[in-house]
Amino acid sequence: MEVIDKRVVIGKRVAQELKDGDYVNLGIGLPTEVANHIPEGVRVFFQSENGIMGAGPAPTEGAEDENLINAGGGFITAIKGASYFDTCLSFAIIRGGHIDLTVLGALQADQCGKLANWMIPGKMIPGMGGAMDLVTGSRKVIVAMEHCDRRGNSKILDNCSLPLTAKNKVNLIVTERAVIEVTSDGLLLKEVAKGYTVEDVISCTDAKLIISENISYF
Amino acid sequence: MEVIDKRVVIGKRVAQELKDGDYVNLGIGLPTEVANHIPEGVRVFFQSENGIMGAGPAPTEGAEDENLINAGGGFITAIKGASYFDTCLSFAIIRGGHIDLTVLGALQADQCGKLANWMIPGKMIPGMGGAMDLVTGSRKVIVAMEHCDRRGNSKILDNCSLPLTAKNKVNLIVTERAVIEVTSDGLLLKEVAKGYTVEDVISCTDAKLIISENISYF
Amino acid sequence: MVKIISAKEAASLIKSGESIMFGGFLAVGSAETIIEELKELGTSDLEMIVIATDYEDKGVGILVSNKQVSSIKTSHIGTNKATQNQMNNNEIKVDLIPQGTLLEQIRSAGAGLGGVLTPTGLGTVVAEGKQVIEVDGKEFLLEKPISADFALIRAKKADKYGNLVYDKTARNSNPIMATAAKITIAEVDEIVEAGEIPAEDVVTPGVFVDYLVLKK
Amino acid sequence: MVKIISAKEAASLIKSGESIMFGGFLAVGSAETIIEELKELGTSDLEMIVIATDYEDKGVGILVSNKQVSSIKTSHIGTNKATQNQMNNNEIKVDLIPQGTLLEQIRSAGAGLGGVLTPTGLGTVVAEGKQVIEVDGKEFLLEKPISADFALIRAKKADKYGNLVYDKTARNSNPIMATAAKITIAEVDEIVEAGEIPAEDVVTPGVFVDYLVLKK
Repeated sequence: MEVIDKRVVIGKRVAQELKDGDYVNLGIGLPTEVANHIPEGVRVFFQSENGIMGAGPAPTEGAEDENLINAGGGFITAIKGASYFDTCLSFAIIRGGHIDLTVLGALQADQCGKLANWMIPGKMIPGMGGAMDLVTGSRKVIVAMEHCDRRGNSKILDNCSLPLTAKNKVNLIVTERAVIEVTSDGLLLKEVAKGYTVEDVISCTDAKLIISENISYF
Repeated sequence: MEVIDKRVVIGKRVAQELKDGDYVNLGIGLPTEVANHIPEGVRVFFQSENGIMGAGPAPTEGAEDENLINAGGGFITAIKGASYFDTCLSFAIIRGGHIDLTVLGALQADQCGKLANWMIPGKMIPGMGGAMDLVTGSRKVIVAMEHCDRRGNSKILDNCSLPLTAKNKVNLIVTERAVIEVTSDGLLLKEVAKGYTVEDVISCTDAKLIISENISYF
Repeated sequence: MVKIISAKEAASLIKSGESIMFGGFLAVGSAETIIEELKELGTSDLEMIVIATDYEDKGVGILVSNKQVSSIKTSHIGTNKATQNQMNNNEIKVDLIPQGTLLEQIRSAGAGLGGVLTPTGLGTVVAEGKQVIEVDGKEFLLEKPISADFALIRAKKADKYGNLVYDKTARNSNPIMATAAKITIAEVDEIVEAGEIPAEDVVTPGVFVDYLVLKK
Repeated sequence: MVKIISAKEAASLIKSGESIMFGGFLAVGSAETIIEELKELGTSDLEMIVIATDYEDKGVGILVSNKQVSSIKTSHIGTNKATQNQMNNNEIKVDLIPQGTLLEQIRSAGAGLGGVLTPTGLGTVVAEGKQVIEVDGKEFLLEKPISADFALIRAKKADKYGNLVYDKTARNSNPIMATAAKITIAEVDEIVEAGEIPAEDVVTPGVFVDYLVLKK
């Protein structure tokens, strides 16, 4: 599957988790794809942590406003009924439990529901930005990522080996191959992407999986 | 001296402490008199801690705005260039050291520069309101009060007997009889009001006073 | 998403014994209409969090006078004799808290913090029973978050997404309290369409608001 | 009271070795003109406090690329290779701080607090060496205030009393940093008479601002 197709599969599936009226923060990169697949009849508000609630889609070429960007530095628009605020209030919203759903990318996620997404020691240290606050404060956290890294190694592990983003648990892991819920018993495989079998997912996943009795396909 | 005259004497003298550009908080009651005696050529900004910088004088009768009051509940106006903010930011301004001068009334002040102004146990407990933050955070604190209570007892004591407002020191005590600076050595009598002698002030003051070598009269 | 309800419906959401933050100061910026309905309903044993208990016949003082309140966290009761009398008669429990501290405690709850360190109150009765923490050689009091079941706030105008703007000093504690309760209800003078309040001017983003009530 | 000065004068106030908070995020809402003058002057050994180190040729990244910075407190350096390279070569000391924590630390300094307790960073490398404080059975990290000698902020418009309003997401860290430095300098697109910014609309009251610089 092409990277672009994977993004679409993941984005579409995560979008099914959106509820009408949700306040949502989409991380940088892959998670932004979610905004393109909002189910009909569902209205959600997108926050960008630099300081806007009600972020709209990217502007058409030539209509960019140099003072209107999202947390990834991309140009955005503002919906009718948007609001601007300082970044400190923006993180008060996040840490204070006022965001219904955060969707983040990750380098690794593990069977305890921990994730690592901000540095590879000795190699790449972009910094945590707002990720630690988002995972700590959001009511629900979804990790949206490719199932394996570029070398084909599973990104879903028994234990994250990279520095953690938070000790708080993510709730759901969505990849282009599977939907996995983090439960108190471990990782529960609930859904498998069309074109894959349960065995495919098990074989490309390092972490131990509990298999749901009612696997569905997406 | 009538109460009204005492207020004027105190208010006028405290006003001499104002510097051009100062951000000033005047407590409830007596200290508000200061605003009537701002020296010519001096422009100061009055904060009211409920949430305004740039409070102006009381409105003329009939011109009151029900949503524009000061911390004492009195109707005020707003100068051109005023700003409104929430009370939390207002106290961030106060506690953060951004107010140049606070003028408060007091029940007692003592030779250590402590003051008591918010309760008389078993008798009157209005609450501290914003006084504790104002004394703790302001760059300079002036106590403006009558020298003695209604029974003629000195309000300037060796040690406050009432519950303290803060452990921080006030800088200056201004009464209708004297101007007393709080120094590391104790209370320094610097000025005496016209109509009084140094001996008058000493005899009506319970606290030990150091007498300046250059007493002036106001 | 924010819902528009009546003042009576708003008051009915609150059960006896629950805690309420009341925006407003000296009856300016108070949710008057909802307070009247609460009086009407007679909801009792309320825990009140408010900057000052206003006047006996105005603002939150109405509920104190009507003996619907069992405990109060506030910074000032000097303008309301009913509060002072009930406190002296042990009918009501009053915690007096420095105003700046009270607001930071409320903000902490809304911002997901475990509390703040403040110098205010050190060396006074306020410090009694509290943890003193030294930071870089200076002492501070640890003050914990204060949240509530409900925040009843008052704004000038709301749009249909719950974005709020306030009028002059009627803003006061409202924007902070809006962040710190399980359910926030805003009484407003006017409700307009989304987009009619410029995004720059919004003081309280709608994410903090659950219900809107139009003032009578 | 606020003074109007040139960008060159503003930059000249800052000496080598001093600490500066820079408002702005990814070069949006940055005090560009003053940053250019700082580059021109070559002031060195600066301690930088900023949300992100922007780009190599834009925003505060200009000063990093020009090797004028010796230490940085920030949450993100991923968009600026110069920062990463200088960090790897030990030319520059970088403290990576979660963004929400960094902003609360700056707010604490501006608000006269001794710090805040946050759950963010618990159980991660961020917690190393920090005091963990339990409040009502939950653990939090104690995070101390961060202040600076200067805050260089950017606003859309100022009045002559220093009251500021911001444009869209160019607001970002500017209002918080404006409160937390010994001297705050605001670069603005426009300076108007007192009263021309409605009192309701002011985001940063002039009490926080020492100097105004008109953007080139």
